[in-house]
Amino acid sequence: MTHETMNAPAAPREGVRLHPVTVKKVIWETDDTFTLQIDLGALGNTFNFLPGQFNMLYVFGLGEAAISISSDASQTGTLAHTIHRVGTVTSGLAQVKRGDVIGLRGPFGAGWPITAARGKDVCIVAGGIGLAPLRPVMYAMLRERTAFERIILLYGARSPLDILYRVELEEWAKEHNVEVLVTVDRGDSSWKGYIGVVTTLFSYIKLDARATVGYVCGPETMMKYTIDEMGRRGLAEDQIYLSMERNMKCAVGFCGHCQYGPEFICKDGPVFALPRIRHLLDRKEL
Amino acid sequence: MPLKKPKVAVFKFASCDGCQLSLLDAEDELLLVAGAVDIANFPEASRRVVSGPYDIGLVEGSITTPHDVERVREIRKQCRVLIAIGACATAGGIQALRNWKDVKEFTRTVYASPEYISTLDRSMPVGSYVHVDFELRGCPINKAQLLEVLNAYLNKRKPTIPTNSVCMECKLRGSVCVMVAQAIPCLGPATQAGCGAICPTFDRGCYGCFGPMENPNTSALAAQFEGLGLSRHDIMLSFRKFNAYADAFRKESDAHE
Amino acid sequence: MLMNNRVIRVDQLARVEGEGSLIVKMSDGKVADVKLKIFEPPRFFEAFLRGRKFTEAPDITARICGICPVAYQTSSVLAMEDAMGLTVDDQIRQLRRLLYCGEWIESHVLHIYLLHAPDFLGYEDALLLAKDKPDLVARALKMKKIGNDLMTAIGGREIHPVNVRVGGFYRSPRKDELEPFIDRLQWGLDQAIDTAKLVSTFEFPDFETEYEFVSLRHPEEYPLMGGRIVTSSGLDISIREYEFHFEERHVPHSNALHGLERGHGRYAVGPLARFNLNFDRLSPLARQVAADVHIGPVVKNPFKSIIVRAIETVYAYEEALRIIRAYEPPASPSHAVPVTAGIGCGASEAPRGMLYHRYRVTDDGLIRDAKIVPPTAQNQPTIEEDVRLFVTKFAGLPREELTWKCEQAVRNYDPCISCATHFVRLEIQ
Amino acid sequence: MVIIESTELNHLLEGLISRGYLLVGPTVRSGAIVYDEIRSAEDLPRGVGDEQLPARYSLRRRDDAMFFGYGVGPVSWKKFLYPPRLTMFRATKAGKGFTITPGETEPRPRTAFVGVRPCELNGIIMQDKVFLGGPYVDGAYKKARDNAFIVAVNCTESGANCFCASMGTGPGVTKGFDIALTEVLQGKRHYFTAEAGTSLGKEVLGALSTREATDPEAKAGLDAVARAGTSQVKRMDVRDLPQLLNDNFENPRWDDVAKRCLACTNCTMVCPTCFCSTVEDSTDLTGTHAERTRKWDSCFTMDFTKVAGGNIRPSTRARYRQWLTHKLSNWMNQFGTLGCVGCGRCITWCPSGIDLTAEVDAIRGNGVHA
Ligand SMILES: Cc1cc2nc3c(=O)[nH]c(=O)nc-3n(C[C@H](O)[C@H](O)[C@H](O)COP(=O)(O)OP(=O)(O)OC[C@H]3O[C@@H](n4cnc5c(N)ncnc54)[C@H](O)[C@@H]3O)c2cc1C
Ligand code: SF4
Ligand code: SF4
Ligand code: SF4
Repeated sequence: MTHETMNAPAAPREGVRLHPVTVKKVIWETDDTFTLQIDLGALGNTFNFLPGQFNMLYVFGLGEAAISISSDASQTGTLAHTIHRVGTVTSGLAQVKRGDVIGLRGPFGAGWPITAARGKDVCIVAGGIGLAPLRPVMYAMLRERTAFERIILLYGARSPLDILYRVELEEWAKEHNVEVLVTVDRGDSSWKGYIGVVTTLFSYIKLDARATVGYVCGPETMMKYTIDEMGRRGLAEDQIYLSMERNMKCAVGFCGHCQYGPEFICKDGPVFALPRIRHLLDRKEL
Repeated sequence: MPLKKPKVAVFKFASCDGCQLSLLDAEDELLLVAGAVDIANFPEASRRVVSGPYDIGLVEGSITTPHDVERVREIRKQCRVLIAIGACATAGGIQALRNWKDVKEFTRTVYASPEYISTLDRSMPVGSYVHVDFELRGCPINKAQLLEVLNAYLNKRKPTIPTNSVCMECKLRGSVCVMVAQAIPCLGPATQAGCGAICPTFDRGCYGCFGPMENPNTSALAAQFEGLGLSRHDIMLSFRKFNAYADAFRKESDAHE
Repeated sequence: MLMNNRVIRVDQLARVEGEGSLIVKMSDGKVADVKLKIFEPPRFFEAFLRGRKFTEAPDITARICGICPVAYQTSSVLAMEDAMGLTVDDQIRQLRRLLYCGEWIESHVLHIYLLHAPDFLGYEDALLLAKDKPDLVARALKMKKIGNDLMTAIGGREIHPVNVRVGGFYRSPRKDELEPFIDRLQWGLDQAIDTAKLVSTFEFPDFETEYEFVSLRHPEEYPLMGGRIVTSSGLDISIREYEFHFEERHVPHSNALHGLERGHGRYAVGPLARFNLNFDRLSPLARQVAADVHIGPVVKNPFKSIIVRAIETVYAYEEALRIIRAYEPPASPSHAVPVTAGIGCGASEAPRGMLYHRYRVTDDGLIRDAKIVPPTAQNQPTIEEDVRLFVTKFAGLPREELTWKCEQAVRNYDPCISCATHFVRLEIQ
Repeated sequence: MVIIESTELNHLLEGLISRGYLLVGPTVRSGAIVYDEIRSAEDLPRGVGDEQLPARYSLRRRDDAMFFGYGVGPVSWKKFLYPPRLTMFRATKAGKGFTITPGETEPRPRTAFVGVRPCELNGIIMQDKVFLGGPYVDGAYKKARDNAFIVAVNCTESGANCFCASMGTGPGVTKGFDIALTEVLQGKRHYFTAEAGTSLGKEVLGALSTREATDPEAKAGLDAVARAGTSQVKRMDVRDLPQLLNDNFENPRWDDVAKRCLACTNCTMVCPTCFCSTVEDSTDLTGTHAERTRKWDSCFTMDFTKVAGGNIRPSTRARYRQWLTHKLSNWMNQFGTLGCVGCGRCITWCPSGIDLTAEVDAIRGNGVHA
């Protein structure tokens, strides 16, 4: 736990307490992905998080899932989660209606080291739902837009219909001078943009290798190719950060499920500086 | 829960009735179940038959006759969710032992009128003829697991039915390994949990009534059995029992033929 | 269809274990044909028992029937011990009886309340009955659970117990595992007495016939296992002589064999047979209850088997109490079994009647051949005859009622179709 | 250091009972020595010894009256500190929401662990690091730990599967106990040397009629413990172990062990340091009451590494590798020590007789199968 942005609580505390929180709003982003806006209620006064941190969300009787916080960390009393429906718990969350109560534990893990990017260019690469944990990074940077040089966002979705946060992406590009490039695996008749995996977008941008910080989140293979690409373009490994994912039960380093070699994704990550896990990335079945 | 109670039906093929009896044996929960669902077709318990379609169909027994093949296909059409219960429905059951014999031959020798006996060569699991949504193991099934599966489908979640070894359950309940401490051959390390590791707590080895666990290493276990003095024939017999036709057990028994 | 040329059909008999149907054909107002069709597919147990180890018989034959696995386990271990010339000591024998009492309690209470009583009370099943009489069904479930829990305590689980072996048990229960049953059994006993009173108030069709009853008989005990085989016509033979006097025939309409007594024809096994042939072996309390509900010592109305079952349930609770109170764990849970070649026979009283096993074992301990005669196969001709006589007598009843009553006449025997279709015997010399 | 005569051992236990402790200690059940509730020294397996080999365990009668003349059995103390199953919370639907009540409402009894071996004590200390040493603490563990009184017993004999000497975790205790005993039996002389490790331990000892040990008495105990260490036949070469395993991620030995490994989870269940768990959520049939149960889990199960897209470690090869590498390499990064205390349980209770020391040797290239 050497991470500068690690939000380790000052005193040891129990990580298991579950808080009932109310869903204020459900926004369907795509066919199978939705954002829950949550009213933290009484918890709101004490709840602070860093971009990149996650919560465990509990659906009554169904279980818990680790979900990154996708809202602006400067807002208090409320937060948002963007969730891809894949299995039991996420399907349960998809049934939730406005006014319903779910359980929440958190926040957990290490966030993105945003201070590391001050005064530099930032290249964010996201695949699919991987954009969700990076959205708070965007909010944080845009709040102090001038503290950063170029902000580049490379984003890959499965199809045009799977693109998350469409309105915001356009707004970031138009109003905040963010270089947003979006590609899809499969286009459709209305799609005029890029087609192909997200790494193909690198050929459309120029990176200043010495002054760029990279934040990467997406499926493991996509991340591997992305850091290779970043490496080829000369980015220093210690300037690249990625967010990892594993099966997770407790989120506080007790259950053992999320071990990634020597790391616990829940407490040492999910965001890691590349050098720390570089040697692990190529290991199969680790 | 939906306003209209989900309709549950129970169907039987070649079997001992024990698995469906588990429902009647759930004395503490039976009336609760009856309150939560509409038991629309359960001949063992009721002469009332509500016609399909059904929300959940529980199928017990293996498929052994051409008529049963037709019947199970029809049942599949009638059931939104089809759950195979027990070793017969999930692996062909003990009667799958005939799969190694020539059934036609011995029906002919025994019956004066063999045409009255209509039977297939093999006793097969339900899943080999129709799509099955969930397979609940055991000879017999564990009634707590049956309730869990029903409960899970009623509450639209995945059933919590571990697929790991009996050993894990054995250790969770604090029993002492009979193979290590008493040199009793035990199929536990290759058998799926679910029974509560009953046999080891009664000082006997597991005989595999819940069928093979997730990727079982039967050959390593057979090697241990050999070390405990079992003959090839004994090893063959131990894998060829209530889940004889389950893939992993079938292969291991054949390897010791 | 003309009234006097009708067909009564019950395509799927409900509240019996297994799958069967009943067809009654009438012509000219007379019953022309009755067929209890058992279409449950055959499972060939006797065939695949050949070549298995003798030690496997209790586990394998238990799978013939999930309702009475203890009966199969008991008859098979008795037969194997007979073949090997082994007699188990009394403590083990008592423990076997105790396990068997668990099965009787479970099975009888199941049949009385969940399968049979709804007929008398006009309900299609016990769950509907529970809507009107929740306390009654709740009580039944609680009574039944005692039997199941007893089987679980001794056998590991209620269906296909794992603890029975040739020679005894794998592990004998500790005293503290059985003692908690004392209070529950006491409660159950009171409820069973009450049950006998309750069911004796049901309305019974005026229907009596003559039967050849067959059951085990033991010098001192009400029969559960072992002893001799006796009949109401005076036959008194050892179990080993069973096959000289009884045979099975294959009839085209059924996948179950029909049991017949040589030179006599159909016969009946089950609660009525046991009761009528062993009334004097019942406990004083059970006999008193019988007197109180005005039944016995001989019952010939098959519909009254429900009362007899209740009295046997009284006996089973009482017997279980007696055994637990006197229980001392045996020095060793089982006897070493000397493996010898031989033929052995064993019989016990399943809840539905006598269950006979015979095995031939080779000197390497493998089963050479097996014969299993379950109660339902033995009762099948009698069930058909009951239905024939009943329909003849009550032909005037409205169709729906007659059909229901015919079903009920079948259910009097609590037939277990799964048991009956275990067969296909290979007689290879 | 004081002397407790063997005939007085029960006074120590009575003292603990009178202070309100529930006693848990070794006792014979189902052909093994297990830790279970005991009432007096009578329940200890006096005069019983054990033999352990890979996949073999048996009890034997000793020809003496030693109280602690055996090694560790299949059950470790983690069962009492970190129970196999634990209800974490219950939830009840209320309107659109639900209320949560904690799972454990009964206060835990104060428990005295009698007969904790040095390797096991180290196992407890390792689990302390997992459950108490980080930014988060496990509440249930902490409660149980705070309520535990530890009577450690030094080993004066080593079993064939013991290798604590290699791991630096035995055969004598150095820390973490309330009271530590060494059993000495020389001819007719049978006594325990006793040492307090905490003030509470001192108090408990002080209440007994003891006397200071003479030098020869104390030395006899120390010698016996030392002999247990030097006589140990099983060894683990721990030189650069973390690095070795880290470097051998693709060693062919993993394929070899995968042929023998049953993925049965026994090794992880019996290991005193393994700490993985899973949770099971359930509702009752009406859907209004929910429960969450925590249960021991193992890196050998498939569910352990299931993710939405597939399985991270589908092969037994990878799962065995995860286990061994976690114990003997990654643990060091995570908790600053190796994760194995050399108790040998995983060797004895592996139905396949897989011996981690042999696997390590093979990977080092000097093993028999290398
Ligand atoms: C740090 C972190 C942050 C995440 N952030 C998001 C997010 O913002 N949005 C989002 O949609 N998803 C996110 N995920 C993935 C999400 O946790 C899984 O998709 C989810 O747990 C699947 O649960 P399920 O019950 O719906 O799926 P099921 O397939 O039914 O789950 C099966 C089992 O596998 C486990 N499981 C499956 N996949 C995962 C997984 N990836 N991680 C942990 N356990 C898993 C579940 O716990 C469950 O026991 C994140 C995962 C991690 C580890
Ligand atoms: S231990 Fe094995 S044989 Fe025994 S009940 Fe369980 S699964 Fe069946
Ligand atoms: S890994 Fe094996 S030897 Fe080491 S502590 Fe665990 S069980 Fe004991
Ligand atoms: S190493 Fe041994 S105990 Fe562990 S999972 Fe493999 S076979 Fe089982």
